[in-house]
Amino acid sequence: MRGLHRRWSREVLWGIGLLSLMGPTVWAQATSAPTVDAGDTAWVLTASALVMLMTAPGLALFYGGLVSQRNVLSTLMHSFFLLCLISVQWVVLGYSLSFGPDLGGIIGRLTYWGLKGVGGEPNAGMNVPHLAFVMFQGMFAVITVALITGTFVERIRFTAFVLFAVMWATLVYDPLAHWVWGGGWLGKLGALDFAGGTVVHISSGVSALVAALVIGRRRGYPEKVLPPHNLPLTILGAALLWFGWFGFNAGSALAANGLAATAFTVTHAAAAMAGLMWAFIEWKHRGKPTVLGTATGSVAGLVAITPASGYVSTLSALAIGIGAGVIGYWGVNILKPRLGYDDSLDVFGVHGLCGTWGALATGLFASRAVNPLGADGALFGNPGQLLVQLIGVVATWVLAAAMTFLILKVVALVTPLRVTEEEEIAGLDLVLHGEVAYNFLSPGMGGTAHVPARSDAAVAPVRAEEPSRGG
Amino acid sequence: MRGLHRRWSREVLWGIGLLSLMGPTVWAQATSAPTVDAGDTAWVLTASALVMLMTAPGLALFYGGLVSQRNVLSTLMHSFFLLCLISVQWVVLGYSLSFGPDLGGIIGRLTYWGLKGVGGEPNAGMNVPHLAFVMFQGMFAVITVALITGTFVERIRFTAFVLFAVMWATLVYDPLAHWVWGGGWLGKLGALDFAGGTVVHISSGVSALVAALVIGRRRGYPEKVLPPHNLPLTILGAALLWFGWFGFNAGSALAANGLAATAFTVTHAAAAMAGLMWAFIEWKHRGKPTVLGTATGSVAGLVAITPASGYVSTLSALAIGIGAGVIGYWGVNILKPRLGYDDSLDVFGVHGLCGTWGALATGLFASRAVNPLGADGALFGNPGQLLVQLIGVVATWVLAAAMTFLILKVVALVTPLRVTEEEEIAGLDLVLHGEVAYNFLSPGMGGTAHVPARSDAAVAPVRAEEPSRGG
Amino acid sequence: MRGLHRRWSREVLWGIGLLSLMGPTVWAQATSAPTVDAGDTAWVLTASALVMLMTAPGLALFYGGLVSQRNVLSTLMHSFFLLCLISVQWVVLGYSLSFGPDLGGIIGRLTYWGLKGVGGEPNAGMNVPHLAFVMFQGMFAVITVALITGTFVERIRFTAFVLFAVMWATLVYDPLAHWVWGGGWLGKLGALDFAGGTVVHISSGVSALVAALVIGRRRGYPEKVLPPHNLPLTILGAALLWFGWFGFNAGSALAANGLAATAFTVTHAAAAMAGLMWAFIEWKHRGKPTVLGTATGSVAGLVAITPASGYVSTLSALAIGIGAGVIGYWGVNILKPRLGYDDSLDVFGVHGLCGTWGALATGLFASRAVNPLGADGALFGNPGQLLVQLIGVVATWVLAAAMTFLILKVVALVTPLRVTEEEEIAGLDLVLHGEVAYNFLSPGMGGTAHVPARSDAAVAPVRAEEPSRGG
Amino acid sequence: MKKIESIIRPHLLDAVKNALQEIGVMGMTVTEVRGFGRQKGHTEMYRGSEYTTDFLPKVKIEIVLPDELVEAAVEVILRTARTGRFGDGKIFIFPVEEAIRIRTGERGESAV
Amino acid sequence: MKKIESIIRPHLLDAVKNALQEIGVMGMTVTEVRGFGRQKGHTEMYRGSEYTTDFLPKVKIEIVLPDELVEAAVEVILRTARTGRFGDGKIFIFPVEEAIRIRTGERGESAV
Amino acid sequence: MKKIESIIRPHLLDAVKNALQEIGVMGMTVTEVRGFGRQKGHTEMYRGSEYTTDFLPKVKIEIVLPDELVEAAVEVILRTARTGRFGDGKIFIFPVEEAIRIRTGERGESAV
Ligand SMILES: Nc1ncnc2c1ncn2[C@@H]1O[C@H](COP(=O)(O)OP(=O)(O)O)[C@@H](O)[C@H]1O
Ligand SMILES: Nc1ncnc2c1ncn2[C@@H]1O[C@H](COP(=O)(O)OP(=O)(O)O)[C@@H](O)[C@H]1O
Ligand SMILES: Nc1ncnc2c1ncn2[C@@H]1O[C@H](COP(=O)(O)OP(=O)(O)O)[C@@H](O)[C@H]1O
Repeated sequence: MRGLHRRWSREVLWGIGLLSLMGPTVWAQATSAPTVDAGDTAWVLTASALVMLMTAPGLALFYGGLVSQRNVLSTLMHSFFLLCLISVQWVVLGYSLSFGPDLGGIIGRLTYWGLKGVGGEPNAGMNVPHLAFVMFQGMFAVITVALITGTFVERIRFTAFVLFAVMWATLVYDPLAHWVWGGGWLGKLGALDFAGGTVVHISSGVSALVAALVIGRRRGYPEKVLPPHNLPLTILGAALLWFGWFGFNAGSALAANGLAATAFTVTHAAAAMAGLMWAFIEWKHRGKPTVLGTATGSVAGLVAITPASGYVSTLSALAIGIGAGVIGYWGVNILKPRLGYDDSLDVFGVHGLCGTWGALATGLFASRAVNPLGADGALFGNPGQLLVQLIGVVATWVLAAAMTFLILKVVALVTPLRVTEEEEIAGLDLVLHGEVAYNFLSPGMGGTAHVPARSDAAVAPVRAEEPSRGG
Repeated sequence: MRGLHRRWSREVLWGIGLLSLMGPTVWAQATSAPTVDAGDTAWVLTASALVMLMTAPGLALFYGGLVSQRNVLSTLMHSFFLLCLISVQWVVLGYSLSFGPDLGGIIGRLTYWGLKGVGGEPNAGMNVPHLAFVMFQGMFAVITVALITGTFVERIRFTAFVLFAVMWATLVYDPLAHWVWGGGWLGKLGALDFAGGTVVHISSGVSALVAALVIGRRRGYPEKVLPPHNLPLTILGAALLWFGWFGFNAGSALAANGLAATAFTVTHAAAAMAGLMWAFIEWKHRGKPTVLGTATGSVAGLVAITPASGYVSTLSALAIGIGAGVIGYWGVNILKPRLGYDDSLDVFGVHGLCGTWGALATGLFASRAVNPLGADGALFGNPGQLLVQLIGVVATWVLAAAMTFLILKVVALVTPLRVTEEEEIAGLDLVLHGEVAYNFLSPGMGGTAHVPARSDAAVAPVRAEEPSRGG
Repeated sequence: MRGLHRRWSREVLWGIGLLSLMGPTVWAQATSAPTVDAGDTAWVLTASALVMLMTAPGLALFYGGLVSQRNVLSTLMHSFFLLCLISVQWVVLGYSLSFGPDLGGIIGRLTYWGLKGVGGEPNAGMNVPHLAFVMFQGMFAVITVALITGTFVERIRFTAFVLFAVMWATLVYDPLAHWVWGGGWLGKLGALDFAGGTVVHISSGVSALVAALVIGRRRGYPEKVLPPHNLPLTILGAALLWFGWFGFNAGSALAANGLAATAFTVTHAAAAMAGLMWAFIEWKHRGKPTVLGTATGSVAGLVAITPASGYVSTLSALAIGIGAGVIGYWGVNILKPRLGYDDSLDVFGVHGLCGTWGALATGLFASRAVNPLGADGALFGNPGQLLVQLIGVVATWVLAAAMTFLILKVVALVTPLRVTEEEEIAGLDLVLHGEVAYNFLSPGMGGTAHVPARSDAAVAPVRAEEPSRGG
Repeated sequence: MKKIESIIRPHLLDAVKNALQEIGVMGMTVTEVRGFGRQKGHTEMYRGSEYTTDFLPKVKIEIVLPDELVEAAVEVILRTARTGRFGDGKIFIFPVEEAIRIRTGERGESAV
Repeated sequence: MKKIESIIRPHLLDAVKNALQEIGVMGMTVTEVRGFGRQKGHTEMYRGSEYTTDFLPKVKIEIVLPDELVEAAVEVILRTARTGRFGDGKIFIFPVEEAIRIRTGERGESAV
Repeated sequence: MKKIESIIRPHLLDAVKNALQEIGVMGMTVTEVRGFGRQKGHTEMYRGSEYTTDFLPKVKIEIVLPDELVEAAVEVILRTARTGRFGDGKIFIFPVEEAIRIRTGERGESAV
């Protein structure tokens, strides 16, 4: 396995480089036979938990607050169920496909299926246990699939969603992670993606666009869709995303060192700047700064800084944040209405476009002065890096778009993708899950409980609100 | 104190064992005179904060969303107030009872009352400050008591609750923690409980069952109880529980090492698998997978893996998760309705039964290949371990059931356990706390504020909604 | 820069002192040329993320739940927008003003503007990267400004708020942080403020009082203001504040060591004790313990222990918590109604008064037995420390009060501070941000969406609910 | 045809509905309302403030029904909604000029 | 003057309102209600419990209008609120004795 | 007996209620409603979308009272609920056939 984790070993080398400047007292982290360092492990475990938090409750609430009241549970279910589903896929299969021994630069071998032989020993080239690396990476797989769900909320059938998710994780995420981070061809090419601009954000954002086109608009879109039902939930979700993103980006140093602190700082700066930017554009353009706009802007900034977070300075991060605010606002407020697709929660505008901006911006702003083992970008005298970044972007767009299209077509052969119009009116919570999110009514108006006796356990399928009984 | 913390010293030894395989460069963690290691300390402090988060807001919201609107604050109050109450009990008394110098294998001496003489120096046999250990353990005490409250929400009087909580913490939790982890007889017997399957989950779950029987059903149960009033809060709570559980289980390694990474991984795998399992059973059995079911399933998985989390492989964790999904579903959906007790939020079904399953499963799936200082389970050639686990389970059931019964009977002598039927209709929030959770009404319908002048500070007790004035 | 960070270097020395007691095996942390320690860095990064979480979602929700439904978004916006705004101010300017090379004991030089030359290398006298220190401190700046907003919710105009925030951060927070922690005169005087009793809590609390007086009461206060609209959000926020406060106080050790564990413990103990205390006072004084009271009490305890958290024992922390419960309760329930100012969410009562209590209590309870490099307080034979603390308190009160008054007067010259009475009735969410927090209505009653075509992008300013059209 | 509007205690709605159903009332419309009357309101406490509200949660039932069912329905409500304490609520009876079922366009008594 | 009260399906409110506006109805008042009738309720599942509710979300429209507009309004509602399935709702017509506009004090038909 | 239904601005409810109480109105029932009329609605913005709503929050007061109190009550409402701007609302008066107090079974004017 040695030599596969090109990106990670870079950072280790960087550590050694720095350490050698500091004299011999700090040799502990730089031994060639890697050992588990408690500090690095503490940080990577913490970061893994933080990235888990991003999916649920972070993203779940960010999305859940934006849909209408009758679909909030089905939206939360997307994220929560994926946390279960993709985590199992990951430990059984996904990790090995992504980070198993390389097979032609394309995919990993199944050596590690079921995490066989993966334990507490240090991972190759790192000072953290192999399993800590597995978990950290697994949380990325989970959230990437979850991000896509924002595009098809309020209409997708649950069966179709489950099939899509498993196939997408296996056929898009795992290969892509291998290409960039697992020893595959993109990483070998020198494409910089510190924490997942291509692997996570472009892939999910572009797939979301394709899914929006294949699955189609919500009934009544755009004139008759309902406004967000609970913005405080959305703001809570956005803040948790920001919080978790420190794990996402600074955790990607895979060590608790200066690089992690750099990534932490530029992440925070870009998020803050992009949030401000979005709010100010709204203020000028439409008369008022909105809370949702500010939160959306900060997420756009977090997306854009992700690939760059280990390679750029704070001032560059501010510039990247400004770009993210402008590009995200344009994508969500101008481009989407003009083209008319119903990417319901703006996955493409925020993750696809700003992820692309971030990947290219890495080719502009990267600097060896920040990270000696990264590369210089175009603004620091190395325009070639921008080209490499462009190749990475294009490859990701193509893979994500083509495979998402294919997967959805295959799923559609097995099961319908959408609920019926009547079900859409009744709401997915009741129709698909038999649950209602809020019961704020007076007692007596909210239904009568009965606990099913044993015999009627195999109960008739629940009726939706709208359909009447026959006859 | 040396030698008392049997379980902890095992892990330290394990560290030494592994380290010796890795050559002399990693001696730092293995010195016999323990020192504070910054990495381990960072992890244990983080884990302590995570476990705190499990109680409030985690469990508070998980429970709070499930009750009816008029009781949500009283339910939140249970968790939040316990965070205050048991924390004070812990630093004053509880820690010493649990982890003070052993008295006959039964209880700790009061040497450490008020944390006298407990400071920043390393705890015996560990690389973390004594106070870090105190805090980590204290958060366990808090959440264990808080777990029980799910059984008697919507009807218990606050005074009774407070008395019960203090007595239970002192007479059940502290001794039990001592038996298993503090140098008591169960630990000496070789019972494996990595992070609290017996101490936390069986004890709270069994106590909840007894409390449900002693306190009795809610008025109108099961036909007329109200449905959950706010499921998004519950899902948020469940996700925070999962997040915090990384601290609970992986923190129980008390170090940031390979063992912590193992515990982290199996925790995540079991939770994910059990959530999936519960959803699929529902899907088959009742026609739809629910969000609440998926969340409940993942909590069941977290419970079951808790005692095993330092001793089993990832594949075993998946098996434990499957078992937790099946057993939890059966307990909540089949057993409870059949027996008819009103364990309102399923503390027994989720924590009691799945905790028992986890404790026994540890005796099946434990493997020295995972943790050389644990033990092999029945499936790895050592059926005796299963017997030891069974003894631990039985002892915990007996202690928890008998003491809970006794404590409640004693409390009932002093003060009524339940509110009146009229108060139950009006809701505990208003009756016990004089507060209303939500004010979504138009201005003017929500009451008129007046700030009490000094003289009427000793205001007449607040009237409940339902009771009319006399005459 | 060496020598400026008086407080931090103290802790480092303390580490050395302790370590020397423990023999030569632990020399790694004690080298005089500081190096980045992974464990310390893991903890400081984690702590930085935790403090970020305190502002949003923590404080945002704590405050947001307490206002009326029509103002919840504007209240969330205060915190979320400040997270963006002050973070940018901090990296561009604020850090350098606070911690740049000292200029006469008053302010830092602009050496570090835009974080030029600040990177992953260890910060002077510490084992963590300079940027980690920058981020940790930056989160303090953010939350301090955010705390103030509780005083003027439901009536302040957004433009005035933005101007006030930038000026206050620059003219109050940054100098004060410099005085106490950045090498300024107060730190040199020997004033103890471990984690921000003066810098954060007194400064925000006193400024809130002044702002309440300058901006004036809400329309109808006190008789006609609306009750809190969503207490579960507030409890969630309070719990997140508590959680994040572990980062705030224990992170202020800037290392993962015994001192951090001490700070963690006393923080927890004081919060728990103060929450209990507040609840019991309510119970006696008004007949019922409230959830909001318990939560408010625990925040009061967290405030009070903040300056003392690195210097006192657990028993002292309990005493400080008792004091915080009493003083906070008195400030909020007795003093405020009597004086009649509308500090809407009790920033002065909770942060101003309890912060003052904490700063003075540090002068009482501090003990070298706890932290050999702190000081002894009056109760440990050194009454002089109380005097020094008093000087710190008075200086902070004067700076905060005078500058807040001035800043508000200047802002008022540029733009009105308050919305009109009609806008106050309609609610700030709709009037200032064009958003509505909750849409729980039936479909059809919640409005019709239309996506603005390009030409009407420059839409007419949104009308408020109440005003009718002309004619 | 008449319309009965009855204000009752929320937790008795279920019992009232079931009893009405038994005497042949086939439909009704229910609204959450707040009532002000002889029944005393309650007091809430939030930090230093006390809020007293005179508006208490009630449920309003509206039933349009043939004249001959009116007295029976009134009886049923009086029986099932009564606790004997202040705040039990009211029954009001109004004239109805026409009733139409939207689904079929039927008019008059057959529409309800 | 008459008052029309109509119970309809919530998602059709917008269509009904627009159509009414076209025939000159200038104002109305809308309330969220729960309806019980021939339309079957639904079942919810929470862990081991099932909840069946007979009260379904409906919207009640109230319009006070001059006698001569009544039939036209009824027509419009019948047309726009009908799906043909159980649960489409009702139209009830009531006599009105007086209508007053608060802003101006105007009385009678000019007030609505 | 008559029933007064009045649609008013929510924030004036308290003032109206207090004034009514002074002239001897002993009870009333209040409902949250949405009103459509001459008063213009507002616009909300969520990312790229704008939502305009014509339904504005109002409060409906229902009072059943003896004939002789009607004019006084109307006067009070006109006085306390008026701002002079569009959207102040309406007062409608309806005939009542019977009123019954559930607690006692009393009928007629003594029941209200
Ligand atoms: N005059 C009235 N007009 C309309 N509703 C009324 C009137 N009086 C009472 N109500 C309604 O009836 C409810 C109960 O009345 P209340 O006077 O409290 O007790 P009781 O039913 O015992 O007379 C009130 O909460 C209110 O909703
Ligand atoms: N007698 C009645 N009085 C008042 N409202 C009624 C009555 N009958 C039905 N409704 C209202 O009309 C709605 C629709 O009635 P329902 O019987 O379900 O179907 P349909 O409209 O097809 O007859 C009910 O949900 C209820 O709100
Ligand atoms: N014809 C009507 N029938 C029932 N309610 C009406 C009618 N016209 C107006 N309303 C109610 O009165 C409220 C105020 O009416 P509006 O026309 O906006 O202003 P104004 O009261 O100044 O005439 C509306 O929001 C609506 O609730």
